[in-house]
Amino acid sequence: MIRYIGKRLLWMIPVMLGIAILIFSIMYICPGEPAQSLLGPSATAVELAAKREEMGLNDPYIVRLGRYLYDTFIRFDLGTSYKFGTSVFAGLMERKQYTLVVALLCMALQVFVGTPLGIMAATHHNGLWDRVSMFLALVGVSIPAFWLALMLVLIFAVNLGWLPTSGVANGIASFILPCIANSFAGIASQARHTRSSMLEVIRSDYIVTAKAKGLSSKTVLFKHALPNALIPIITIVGNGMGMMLGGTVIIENVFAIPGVGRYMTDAITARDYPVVMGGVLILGLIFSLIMLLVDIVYAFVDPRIKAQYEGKKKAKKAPDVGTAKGGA
Amino acid sequence: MQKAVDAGIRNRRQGQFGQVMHRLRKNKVAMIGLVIMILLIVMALLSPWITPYDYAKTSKAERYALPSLQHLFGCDGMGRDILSRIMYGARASLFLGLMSTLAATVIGVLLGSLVGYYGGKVDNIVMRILDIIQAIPGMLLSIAISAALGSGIGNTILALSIGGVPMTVRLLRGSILTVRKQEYIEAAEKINCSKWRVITSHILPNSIAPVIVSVTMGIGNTILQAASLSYIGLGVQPPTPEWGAMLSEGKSMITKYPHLCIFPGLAIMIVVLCLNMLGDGLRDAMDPKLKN
Amino acid sequence: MKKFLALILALIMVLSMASFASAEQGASIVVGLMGDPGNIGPFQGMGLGRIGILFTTYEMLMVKDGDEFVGCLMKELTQVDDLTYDVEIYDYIKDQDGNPLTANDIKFCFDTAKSIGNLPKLSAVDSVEVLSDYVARFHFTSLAAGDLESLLMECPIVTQAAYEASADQMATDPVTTSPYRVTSYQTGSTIVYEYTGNYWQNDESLSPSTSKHNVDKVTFKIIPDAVQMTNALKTKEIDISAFIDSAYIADFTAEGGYSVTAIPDNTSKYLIFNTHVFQDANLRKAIAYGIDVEDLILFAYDGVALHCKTIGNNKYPDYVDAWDDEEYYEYDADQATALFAEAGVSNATYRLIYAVSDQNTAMATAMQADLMDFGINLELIPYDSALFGNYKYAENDEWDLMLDEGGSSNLLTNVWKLSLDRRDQTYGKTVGYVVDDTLQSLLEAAMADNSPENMDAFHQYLKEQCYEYGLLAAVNNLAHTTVVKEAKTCFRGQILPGACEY
Amino acid sequence: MANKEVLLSVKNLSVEYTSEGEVIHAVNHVSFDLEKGKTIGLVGETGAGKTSIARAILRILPEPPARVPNGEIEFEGKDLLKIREEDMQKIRGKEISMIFQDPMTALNPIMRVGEQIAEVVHLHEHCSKHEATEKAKKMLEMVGIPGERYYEYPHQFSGGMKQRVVIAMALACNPTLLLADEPTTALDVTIQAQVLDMINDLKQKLNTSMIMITHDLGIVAEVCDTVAVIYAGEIMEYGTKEQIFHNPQYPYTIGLFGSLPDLNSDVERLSPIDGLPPNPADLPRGCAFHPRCPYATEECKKEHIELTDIGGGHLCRCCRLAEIAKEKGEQK
Repeated sequence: MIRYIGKRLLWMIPVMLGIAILIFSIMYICPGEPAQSLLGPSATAVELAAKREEMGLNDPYIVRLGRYLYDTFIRFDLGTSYKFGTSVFAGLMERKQYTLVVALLCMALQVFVGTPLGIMAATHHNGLWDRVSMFLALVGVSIPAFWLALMLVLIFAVNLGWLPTSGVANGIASFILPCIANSFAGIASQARHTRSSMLEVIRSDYIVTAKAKGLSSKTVLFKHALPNALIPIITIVGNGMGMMLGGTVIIENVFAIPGVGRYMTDAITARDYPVVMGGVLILGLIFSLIMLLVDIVYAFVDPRIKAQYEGKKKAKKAPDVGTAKGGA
Repeated sequence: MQKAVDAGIRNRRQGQFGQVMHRLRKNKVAMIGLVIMILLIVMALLSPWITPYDYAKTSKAERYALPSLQHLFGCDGMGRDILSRIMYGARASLFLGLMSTLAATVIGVLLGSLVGYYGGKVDNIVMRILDIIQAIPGMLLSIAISAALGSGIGNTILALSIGGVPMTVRLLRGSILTVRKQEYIEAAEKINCSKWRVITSHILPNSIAPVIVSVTMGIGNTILQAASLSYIGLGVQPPTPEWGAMLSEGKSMITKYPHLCIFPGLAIMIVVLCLNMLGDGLRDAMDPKLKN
Repeated sequence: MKKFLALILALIMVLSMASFASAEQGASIVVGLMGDPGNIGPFQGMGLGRIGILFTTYEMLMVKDGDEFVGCLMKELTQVDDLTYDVEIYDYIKDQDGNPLTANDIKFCFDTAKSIGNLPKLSAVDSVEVLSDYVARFHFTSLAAGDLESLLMECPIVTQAAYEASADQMATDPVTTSPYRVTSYQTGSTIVYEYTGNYWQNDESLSPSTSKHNVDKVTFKIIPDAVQMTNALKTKEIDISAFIDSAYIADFTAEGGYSVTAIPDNTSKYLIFNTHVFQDANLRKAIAYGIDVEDLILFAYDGVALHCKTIGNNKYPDYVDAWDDEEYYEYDADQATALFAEAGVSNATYRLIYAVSDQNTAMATAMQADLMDFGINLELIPYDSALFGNYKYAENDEWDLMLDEGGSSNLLTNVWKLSLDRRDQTYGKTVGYVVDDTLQSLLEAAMADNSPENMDAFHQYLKEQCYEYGLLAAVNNLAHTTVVKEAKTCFRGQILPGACEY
Repeated sequence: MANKEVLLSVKNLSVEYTSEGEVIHAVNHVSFDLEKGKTIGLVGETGAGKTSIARAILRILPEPPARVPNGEIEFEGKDLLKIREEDMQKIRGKEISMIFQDPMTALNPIMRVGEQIAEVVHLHEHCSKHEATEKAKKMLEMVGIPGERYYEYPHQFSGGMKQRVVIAMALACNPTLLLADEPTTALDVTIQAQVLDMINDLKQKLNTSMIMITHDLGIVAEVCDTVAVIYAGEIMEYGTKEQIFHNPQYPYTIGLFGSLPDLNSDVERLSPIDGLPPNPADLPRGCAFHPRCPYATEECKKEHIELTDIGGGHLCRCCRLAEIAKEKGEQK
């Protein structure tokens, strides 16, 4: 297993190189003027051209790619943001804690509310509870995040005044509404996936065997059924975490949370190349690490996958001899 | 006596796909979903003739008119009838939503089964490429596509579906990994079925379920994403109505005139609901153990 | 499950009560900002977020107070010749760390700003020479009307010692001569200023409104979402904001405790014709007559905007008031039909490109609806601002009509210059690809001396040729609670927290 | 036959499944008794309802589709259909345990084999985890699997090995009643013999009584004491092994034996029973076998026929026994 993880970590290098080259090429062919957003709307074309020259944006593709790769992978310098003037890495670090808080809270809500909902829906298949929770899940998925966010603000902040409307100044209170709004879709998809994979598992023979052993229905559910249904659920949670760490722009915009999502999106609209490229690289790294973690958890949960990771030689198939002493 | 026998024979003749369809037709909920979907598609196709008003006709008098008898869903900020815009908008939203979800699913399933079936080298290479693609923010990918390939429906669908592919592949790969080493798969291989047959008739039916769920859930935000594409030269240009665009237009008036957002939101929800009902039905039909 | 939910709700109640209890003490004000200033160092560009905090953070040599230009750090301005001026500053200016401000610092600021290049106007400053401790001589490359004041207002002034001492070029903690000092900077969220107590200028009469300090503490809260800005004002999390959506204005005037004032926005919107496509002036006029600006104002700004009579609004000193009662292509269906017939155009399709925003989309859609009556089909192509810049600043045939906007902080000629001055475009034509020597010479004359005659000459010629058609100027709605008696804003329409009465 | 004390008494048990609107009568009014230490064989074609009887006894029928409309299952003074779920859980795996037919899917694929055995021991024997592990290792040895393989996973075992694990699991808490649902069907003949020997040994050692469900008459001969022939969810003939093997009365039983290849008679073709088992959704009136019964007459089709004792506890549900005996007499 360690060998597998080692191999995967080595694979990170080509992945990071791939991301760097891909994102650079995208920003290269991507139309739009970083100079424009820097100098403001009342800049004239002549001034813009001078600024482009000064930012070295007119050099040929290969020169700029070489310079960029050298800066990033040799000197580990992601450059400074055109708009903010601060280094990209510092910009991301300043904003990461807000995105992290939202991401972790939402993932917790997704797992600890979504999964039980899914299990209950599966165990009462086609029962009332199944219909109700599945309808809620569908509503959760199709409601646009900003709509839910603004409705929550209207009720809890403006009318009831319990919670702040936006900003991050009020400690945990300012993260309650954003997390509920942001996690609604996550809970919905978690519940749906859990229900679907639990339904698959509940009808298999080893569940009948478990029941026949006299285990209580709770033990059968949580010790035998759920572990077998985990694989798709792990994929959803892993992927969700990866996305969340990239920040959720809509929630960060509506609740004025200075997170990574807004930082990146503003950078894309303003064509702030260093921030976009640096941010994508770091988020790409985090994403690949999470995907590696997901694969490891796969192996941890399901020995058959672990066997496939370790390749053919180690996991031997028992020869069908088994004669041994044969009976008493 | 005879009835059971005939059922048995007929089933055997239809083969696996026929049986799945046969069971699917029996599932009432799935059929309701299918019927509504067909109704929506028909409404979208006929919309130019059956919409009560011209979707682009603005009128100063009826700005933000609340839902009334003349305007069932009320009017938007430009005095245009929301009901007609939803009916006409269904063309763009449904087409874009369904086509890109379909494209993402087909590519995802193909790639996912290859990755799941072969494992080892293929698995590693494809998954790493997916890691790379998934690191790029969706908006940037769309801008790059619009810049490199130009605008047009084909590129819009490409931009919308690229986002969905990695997720489908990961889900499929996950569940194939558990099924891959099952005895019945090895048995199928031992009687040297073609690789394609092993994948389609043995591996996929037992591992497709999570993909169906994720795809049917994903259509909702695919439609929403289509709106953000119109700013970068892809997707539908104003004033052609499109549900996602209607929602973002109504966003600033959400507290004063909520009906601008409610009805497009409901429309999207109905589409997601139907697809999920169909998806559930399909998944149950694929699982022979499911008799009820 | 029910026990679990009850627990959560109780937790929320307790938490939120605690956090609201600690209200701020002392006279303080919370200002809502739409744009994120980002780097608040002295020599960054003029983005939306920065101009919101500019005068609270920095002081300039001169500043425009109301309608006239007054000195701030500058005590005396003496002209040496057409392109050389001597600027004398007060000899007792100290910044917040106590560093004295001398002519050297003035030279340092202008040289640094020019080298960073984010303040393009400064290219007109050739060099700055230090004559004595408190007198600096400015040599200019060219000085059109109004340029002198706008250049002396353009560059924020800090001491060289403080600038070099700062680790991040004052990106987050500027040391300036302003009465306010940044005490807390939370990226993208809140910036808090507090009055330092030892402002250098104690003679009230000499300090302009931008340097007043009537309040002890100013908190800028960045709220990018328009609806949330309204909500924040409703829950009194912010006391004042200049970015209230016109649709919600009614909510504030009706309820007691709020007052609203409309502030004309610098930028105005205008329609540019691609003269490769629209060679015939009649066709351009037909389209101008065919568009009803009242529709645009109603649909895009809920009826709250100024109908322009030229390219730019009527707030500028060099605006000729006579134009207000002149006819300027007001909506006239018959005239438009006649002109379309004359131009021999019955049903044609034109591509209208514009930078995407709710207002622009609404305006474009309204124009489309109006022109549809004349058989003209307008194809709307929205682009995000960076992409739009691509098509605006290059000679291409990707567009036929362009909805553009432009503004200037001081003079109407500067607004005209943006899209009509051939020298400013790399391809030597106006944005609408016009090559018209009369237009250019009239513009240069007006820029050199913006007397009413010159201005009117250019305006009438432009109106006659209809190369571009001024539409409307938006209005920012400033709303505030009773914490503020009377709100003051700078010439860019941004709130001056220090200058408000409390 | 010393202690004729009855361990299990099934009275008038019926089981129905509802699927797609149709009601399927899998088990119809089955009654039989089982003495302590004895083994009863339930014989019949697939789909005759044998498995449903066993699952009904252990009450592990999947509730929504399945339903037990009537019947009593007396076990050690309690009616298993009426007692509370908690009490039933104490019985499952301890008093009554079950061996399943398909070893491939009977084990939890992601749990170590030994742990799956230790789990039932730990649950019922109230001993420490360590003791349970030891007991599980001992059980593995008993079924011929080396103890070290405790920590391996099901996918590392062959079919036969898995079935041994299932058996070890079933016998871990030495149950008083063992329900074996075609334990050897999925195995090849050599392994089958070993498994049967093992079951017989354990029966002798632990004096376990058993219900052996099979369609393989060879197994019945080797293992069972009494035999019940099941057809269309009903017991058609019941008796001791000797009575059934030497003197089959019910035409279907005769047919079953007829379809057995008999080494010492040189019959080229087997004589299978023609036709297919009836559709449980609409069972034929009267004797369920009459559509396929060579001796069927109008009388068999009229009304339901009761089980009649034709001597020494040998029951049979046929109204034309005399005529059949006569015709059979002429053929010999």
